[in-house]
Amino acid sequence: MTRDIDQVGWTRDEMARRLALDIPDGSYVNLGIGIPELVARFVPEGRMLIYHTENGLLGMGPSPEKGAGDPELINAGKRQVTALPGAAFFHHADSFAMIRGGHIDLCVLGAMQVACNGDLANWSTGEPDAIPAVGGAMDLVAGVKSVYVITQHGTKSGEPKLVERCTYPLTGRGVVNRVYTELAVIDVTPAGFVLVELSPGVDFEHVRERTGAPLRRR
Amino acid sequence: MTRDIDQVGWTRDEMARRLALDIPDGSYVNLGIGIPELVARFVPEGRMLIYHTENGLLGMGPSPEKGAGDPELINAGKRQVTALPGAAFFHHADSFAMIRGGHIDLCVLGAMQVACNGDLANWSTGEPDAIPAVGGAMDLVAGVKSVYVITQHGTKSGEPKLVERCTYPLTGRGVVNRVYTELAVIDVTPAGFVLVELSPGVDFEHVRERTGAPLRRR
Amino acid sequence: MIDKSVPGPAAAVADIRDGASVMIGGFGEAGSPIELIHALIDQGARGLTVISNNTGSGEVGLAALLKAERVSKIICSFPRTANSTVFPELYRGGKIELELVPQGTLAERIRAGGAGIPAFYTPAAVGTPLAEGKESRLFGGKEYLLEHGLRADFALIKGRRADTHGNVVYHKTARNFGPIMAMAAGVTIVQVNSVVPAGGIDPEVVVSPGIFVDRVVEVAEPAHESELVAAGATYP
Amino acid sequence: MIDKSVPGPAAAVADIRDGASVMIGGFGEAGSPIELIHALIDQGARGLTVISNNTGSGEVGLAALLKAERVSKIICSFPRTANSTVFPELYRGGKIELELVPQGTLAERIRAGGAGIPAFYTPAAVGTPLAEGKESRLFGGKEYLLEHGLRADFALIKGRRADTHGNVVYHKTARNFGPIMAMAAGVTIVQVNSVVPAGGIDPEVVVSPGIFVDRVVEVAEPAHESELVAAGATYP
Repeated sequence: MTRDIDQVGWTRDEMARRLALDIPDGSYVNLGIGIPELVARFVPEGRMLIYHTENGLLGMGPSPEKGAGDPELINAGKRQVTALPGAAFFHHADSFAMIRGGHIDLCVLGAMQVACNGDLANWSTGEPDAIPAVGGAMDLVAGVKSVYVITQHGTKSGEPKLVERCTYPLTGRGVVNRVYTELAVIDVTPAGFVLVELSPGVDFEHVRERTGAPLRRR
Repeated sequence: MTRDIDQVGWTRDEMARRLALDIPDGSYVNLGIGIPELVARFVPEGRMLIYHTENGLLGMGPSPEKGAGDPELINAGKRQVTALPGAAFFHHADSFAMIRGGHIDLCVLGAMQVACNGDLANWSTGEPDAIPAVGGAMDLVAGVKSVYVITQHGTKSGEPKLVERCTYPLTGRGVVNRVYTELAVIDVTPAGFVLVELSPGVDFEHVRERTGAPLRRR
Repeated sequence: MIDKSVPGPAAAVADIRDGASVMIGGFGEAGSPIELIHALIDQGARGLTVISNNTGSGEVGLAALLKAERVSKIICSFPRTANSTVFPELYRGGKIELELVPQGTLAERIRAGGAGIPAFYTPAAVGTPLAEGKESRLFGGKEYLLEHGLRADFALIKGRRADTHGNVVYHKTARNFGPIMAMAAGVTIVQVNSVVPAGGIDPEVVVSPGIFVDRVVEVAEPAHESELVAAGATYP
Repeated sequence: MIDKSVPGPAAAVADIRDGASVMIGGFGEAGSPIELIHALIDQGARGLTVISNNTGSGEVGLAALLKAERVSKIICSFPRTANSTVFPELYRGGKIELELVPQGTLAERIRAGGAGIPAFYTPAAVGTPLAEGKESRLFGGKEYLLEHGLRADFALIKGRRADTHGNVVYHKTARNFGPIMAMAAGVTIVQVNSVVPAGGIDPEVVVSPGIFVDRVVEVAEPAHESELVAAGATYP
């Protein structure tokens, strides 16, 4: 991938790589659609993660070779995938029992907004004309042990996505544990946003200015 | 089986045969332990019933040949059974989903007391020294579409088992649909006990005298 | 003799009346019982309430049923699909009612409906717009919403193989909502690639025991929605 | 590499501490994980809360654990068995607390505990002594009781075969409480006749997906409780 001229900090791949570093070997992981899916490409050598897709598969593998796919072996984004040795198929109630029951160690999601109290908005702009569609996002954030968000630090128009209070409709209340952006890794704590790590060449002030709520150092 | 000298009405086998007559072809049936189990022997030619045992088998067959059994293929009475073609094994939550969800057409149970409002007592004498044990009886009577009781008309000491109000602890409230005794077949209706059929040689007065609540003719 | 097989999709859906509630299996195209849906379109029932995770794509299968304006209400977790124009048009035009339910809550409500559980508590959607008007309650200091079991008059499902007793096994991620919808409908209709005699499926691997299934229909080579959509197919 | 296999029953149960809650699979002898229970007796933990459908028979397995006075409370649907003298003596002697739960409610409470459902409503036991002290509520004019999800620190379960990822298949009616207890425990330990590499079990027939299982132990030829009891065996 080429780096934009005005790109500051990590690329999307680098964000995904940085996040992947933090996932322990043997974790059960659910990756949201989009940037979160990239994480699977960057799992460090020697670690094995088991991927859950809420439409009924544990042990999901990468996309099939061209032409080798099965239209009925898909992920939550409705793209064709594979099943690795040790996989299991199950129905939707069992799948969400895994989610709601706290059996999944980590889910990685995109975000429209993350508030400093852990509130997440990632399913609807709330516009009256929009077709509302929530899927499994509310179940994931309510049930999975850790919720990591991976997202650009700001919107395309430059508004911060890390905010004091979400203005979009919530996906869940107080659910986000950590945020990975192109600028930094930031924990959501009882004391609000706390910096974990800056991306190379980015300084604290730069991140603080682009964050819509107080950001502390550890 | 020999008939007792003072036996009046149907033998246990005849009671079971009479009950079996009333079960439509293709019904899903759960038979309680004891006399209810006899019913399976008397299903009329040309009908096929599918037996559910709450410990996780649908399509239960008769006891295995001597020595051919499997200690892990048992019924709710913990006796070895067989699985017929078309059988399915499942776990306890699924098994009781069948029961509670109204999927089983009929269960046949024994009784200590049946009240004219349909209350059933069949799990405990309520004696302080007794070991209380309820098993699946409360789930069965609460969930199965029809509940038939098969029992002697009175206790060994001559007390009626069909009563105005149960004095033993209840298994369920207003749950019994029909009672089969050695003397008669009796429906439990909003108007109380209603005679369906007398056993051969038994007259209405004989049954009425031995019934602890008003008994009506149809 | 128990034989739940019926001769074809048309016979299988013949008694679905106007105003019926119908659960339709599938997550995207995986598990979508296209042939049963097309038979339902042919059959003509109107004013249906449909319970399904999505709203279909293109103008075949579920999307075609919607386009034919047979559905007055849909209970759904994700009615937005890349290739779907049918639902958005109907929705914006006020021609269809939508009850949006989080996917896990939808699955659990269906399972509860089938298991005789009238209501349960779930943490999903607490604090969100989807909690509006719902009872909430604390357990162990955490907030949960009361959700109700969901049942339907009919379920249309796609399996891989069934026996004549109605035992069903599924295919990969096409399993999804099938087993729980089978539990929650008054009449459950399953299309499968093949129907085998009782005894043809190992009792250890049955996914939907026959007690949950009323009719099985053989559709030896079911269409794939994505292929139909790519070919620009429409139905009828 | 994920490998959930542990060398033997002793290693599998080594960290069960005094006062722990332990779900123990089985309905009668079918599915009773005798070797794991015996290892737990050897291990010595006391003051346990056990959740199990029965109380064992003779003086082996679960009955032996009770006889050794390691269990202070049992949550159970049917603590009376033909060949059981151990539980009645302890119970009448006030040496064990009993929480009696209807079998289907017990199963559903365990499943709810594993599925993140804190509470649900059930029709079972309405109007009976087991409803005393419980909240009730009408849905559709019918009365239901509020019941709570049940979890435990450990589950001891018997399966037929497992792979190193913890996927498990069961044997006939020995399946019973295994799959739901596996969901509801902090640490789930499964004894199986054989452990195979990942890929050794068809993903379509897995009953307990590995996510619910923490340790698998090979016990190639497990004892049958009825045979031990018939032979007059005791443990230890």
